[in-house]
Amino acid sequence: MGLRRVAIVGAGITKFYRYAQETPKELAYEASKMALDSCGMTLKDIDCVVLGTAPDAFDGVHMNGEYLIDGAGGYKKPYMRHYVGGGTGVLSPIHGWFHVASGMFDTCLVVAEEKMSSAFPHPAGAFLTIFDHTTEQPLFPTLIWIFAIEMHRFMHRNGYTKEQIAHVAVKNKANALDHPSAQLGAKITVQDVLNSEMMAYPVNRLDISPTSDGAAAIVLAAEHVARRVTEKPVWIDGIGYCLDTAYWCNRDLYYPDYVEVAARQAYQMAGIKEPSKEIHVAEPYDPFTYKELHHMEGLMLCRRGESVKMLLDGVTQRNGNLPCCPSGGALGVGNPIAATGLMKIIEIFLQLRGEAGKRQVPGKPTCGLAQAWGDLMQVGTVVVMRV
Amino acid sequence: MINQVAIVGIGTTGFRATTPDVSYRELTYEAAKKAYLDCGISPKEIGAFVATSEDFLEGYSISDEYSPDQLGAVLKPIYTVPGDFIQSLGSGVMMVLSGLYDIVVVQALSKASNMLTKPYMIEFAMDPLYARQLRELPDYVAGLDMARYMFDTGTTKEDCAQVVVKNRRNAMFNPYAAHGCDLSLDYVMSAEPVSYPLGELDISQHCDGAVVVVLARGDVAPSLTKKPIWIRGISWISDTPNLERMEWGKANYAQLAAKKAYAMAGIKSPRTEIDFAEINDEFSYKELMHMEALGLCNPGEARHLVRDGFTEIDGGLPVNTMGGVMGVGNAFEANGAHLVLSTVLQLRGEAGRNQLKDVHTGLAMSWRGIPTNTGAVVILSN
Amino acid sequence: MALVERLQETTQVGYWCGEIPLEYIYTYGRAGEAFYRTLIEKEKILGAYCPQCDAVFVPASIFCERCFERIEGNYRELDPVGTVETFTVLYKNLDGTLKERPEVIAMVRIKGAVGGLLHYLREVDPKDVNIGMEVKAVFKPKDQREGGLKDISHFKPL
Amino acid sequence: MLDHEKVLKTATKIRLEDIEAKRVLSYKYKPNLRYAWDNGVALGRYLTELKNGRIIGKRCNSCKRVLVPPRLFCELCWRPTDEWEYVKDTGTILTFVVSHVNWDASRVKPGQRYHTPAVIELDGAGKDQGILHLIDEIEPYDIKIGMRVQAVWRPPEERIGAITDIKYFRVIGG
Repeated sequence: MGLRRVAIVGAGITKFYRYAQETPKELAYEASKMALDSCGMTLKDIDCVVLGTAPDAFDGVHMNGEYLIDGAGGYKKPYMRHYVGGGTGVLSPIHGWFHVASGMFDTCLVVAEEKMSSAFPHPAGAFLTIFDHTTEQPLFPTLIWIFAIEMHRFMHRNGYTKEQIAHVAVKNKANALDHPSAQLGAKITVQDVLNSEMMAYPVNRLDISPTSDGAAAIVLAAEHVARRVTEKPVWIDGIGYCLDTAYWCNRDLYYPDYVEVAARQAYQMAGIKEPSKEIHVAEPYDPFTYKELHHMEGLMLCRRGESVKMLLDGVTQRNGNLPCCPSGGALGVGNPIAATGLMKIIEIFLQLRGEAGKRQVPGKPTCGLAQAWGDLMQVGTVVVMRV
Repeated sequence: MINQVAIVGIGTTGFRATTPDVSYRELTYEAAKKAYLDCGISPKEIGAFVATSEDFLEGYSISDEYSPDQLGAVLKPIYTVPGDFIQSLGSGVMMVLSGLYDIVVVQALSKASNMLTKPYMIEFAMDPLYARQLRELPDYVAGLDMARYMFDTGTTKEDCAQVVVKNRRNAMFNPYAAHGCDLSLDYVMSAEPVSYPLGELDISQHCDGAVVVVLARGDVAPSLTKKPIWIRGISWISDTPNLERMEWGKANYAQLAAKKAYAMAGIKSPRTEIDFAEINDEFSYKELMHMEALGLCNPGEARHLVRDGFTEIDGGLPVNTMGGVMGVGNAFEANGAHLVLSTVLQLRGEAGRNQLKDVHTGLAMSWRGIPTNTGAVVILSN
Repeated sequence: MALVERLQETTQVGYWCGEIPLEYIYTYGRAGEAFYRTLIEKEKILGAYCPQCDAVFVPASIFCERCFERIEGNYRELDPVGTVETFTVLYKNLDGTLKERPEVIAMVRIKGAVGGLLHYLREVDPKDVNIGMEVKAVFKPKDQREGGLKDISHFKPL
Repeated sequence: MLDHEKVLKTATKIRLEDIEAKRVLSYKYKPNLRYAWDNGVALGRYLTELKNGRIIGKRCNSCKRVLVPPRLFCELCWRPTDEWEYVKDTGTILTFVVSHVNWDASRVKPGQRYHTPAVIELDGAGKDQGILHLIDEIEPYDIKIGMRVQAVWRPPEERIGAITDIKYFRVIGG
């Protein structure tokens, strides 16, 4: 198609905490500065900035994108925010890709930030107002409800059990022990998950990612700049994103069409025909345990109804044939919504460069994928990267 | 940028102070339907969509959820830009330029009448560490800015009032405008003070409405419309978000954005090459400040131009010919949308009684309102 | 028309009321914490010096927004005096009601710094306020300070 | 390569108690965010009919669904919808939850019933065409996917034209 090639050339990330003292601006700065330093760039080298942050209700600032301008390096620059709920983190490099691929800019700083701990009585309260204000909010729904609703349908249609799904938490929290940003890395067992507090059947406490404060950032560059600033550019070869209808009760929730549609766009652009073979390492979005499996099926990394088998066979372990969430994922590293998606992009960036340290998957992967999901179970965002 | 991206279709519900008969979904649906009809396309032919919204204006968290249905964008590429419509338009332009899509749709909506606590919402945008803690009506930020602008340029309250008179009169013959009114200068001048020098009528009133724009790649555009409106330059810039450190009385965001947009459009002398401008006049003085920042006149000159009638429809540099934000109404993030709409109507020759003669290049410019220092500029040609 | 059906009578018009029921507790971050601790304990205004831009920025920040260099710790304690960069006379409250007495709000640029604070200007007739006027901060009594902008009661002419 | 030491320095871990004890300074703020959203044509009729004790949808003759809540356009076919049509107040549980938490993440108090929201496919609406509502009059953990349910309405004088005019759905079989 003759598209301009765009590479990720640098990355930065903060530590994730339940409560961080830093302001949203400071978190955004720490990640942005680290990303620039990592590729020897300064703000002068950056042509434009894009920012991803999910609802304003977390940071607690109306027009949060405006508030974050200075922290994200947007001072006197073309600066634009975008969002698609929980899918925002992986949308961020996509929006950045458009900036550079359009030819309007050669470099783009991509920043994602979320400080959830400012919101009271609990950050989860912000999710009440994601539902339709007239037909759903009067029932006082919570985010956990919709996850539990989707998980239950997913289990019901596929015949999966809670024990099987709990293995995702065991794997990801263990992986997170090796991630410097991680909030919840731990050695746990399936029994720990099943014995943890029941939140909303079928969801237990350890099926859920935590609320977190954190930020992440990457630097994108057009090919001629990328080759100059790094020996190991990681190319964005495929992007895909879409939203399903907001009438979420009018769909069968057992299968994420929205992920499949987004994945097909990305695969087509990247020329991928057999994703399960051509993708060497993946970071599907795992805010809840079942979500990793749900998304693997949507990403066509396995056939429908076979994700649990892959998990139990160890295929998605770091040393398996198709490692999933080697970072530790949202379940282990933490889940500052938009920053989580970008954390996953960064993990693939590091894996493909062979710089993931203790988390490095074997076999010199050359093609990886990150994906996020959001809103009322309706968003799919997918990025395929190669070295 | 020549013949690369064009506006091939535009649809609007028009703007009114309230719209109690339709939901926000129905409002956007109507604008989308008209936009698609305008260029004879169906949603199937659209490659991607950009919606525009801010959570607390809509009353939702992650309000992007509610963007696809009304646009025919279910399971299609769509995301939301929480910014001004002209920023979303920029996002759409980049999508087309990237080569990934031939046709991209950009939407913005206002249901300002549904927001019952607007001053509190604007206060909520201020830095919680500093200025927000005063707990005062946020209009004082415009009062501070206006006072400094007047101090620096010698502009008077009367000059600013003349902007209000002009724009609200222009809106009277814009069927899409909510706040057309024939006011006398004295009437505007004698309005109650809100935050001196800012008076009640120096502040635009709100409105509801939706605009949907269809963009197409240059080679596709002629097959979709007889009147493509070409995007020749587009830029958006954010200056410091810190009120404590901003340059008061200046619109640096507009100046920098215009500079980039002119460069893209190959415009060297904006005064002669721009035929007319539809620019943010959310507060009366902002029109004057923005004219100067955009290089349409010298600093301190705008007040003379408005007093001399130079910015009237029949003047040498018509500004806000369809009423601007003052006359059409303050639609928050959709302000850029109705300013672009007005520009497109003029360039297509569809501006009715307000039609300018022999115009080829227009400029639309938006500002994101208090407490921001963000603005966007787009230059359009027929 | 786009909509196949429309409301035909005023009595059919309806709306649904709701709110976003959240509260917030904002921490001040590393620089904000230092800024307000200095304000409470020393009655000084904390700025941060950026060597690259050769300027002291107020309020203090851990980074320079202009060049993005880290300036955390390069703090300067400045006297709480400055000049009126611009001012306004505010007649209305946040809830739209009229103030009993109009309130002057000024942008006070702190002496020797880029930036300053937005605050009340009192102990002066609004008619006598002018841009460029020198002012100083009046602090609340120490035992009433909570760590916020209103630990400064107001500014007054020097 | 991420430098572990550098990452650790990016953020400072605190606890809520640090804020409460004022070891860490903070600012408390309650925003005032109130709205009156216009119902418009489709939702307005839906609420009016709920007040009458009926559930109304709008049919799309292209995809053959009856859309509940009704809309003037079908979001999938992207065309104007066709006839108004009442659907039954009985249906089938597509999926459900037994929630031990409230909307603000506080826990349901001992002795109180867990929340049991469900997606209910209404009879007459079409396959997978559900609405969100609550199930009651059954032990939470006895609920099963596929159970048949019926709306329990508030008495006419208590109805206000809201989704809560249906108190909940009760199990009637399956």
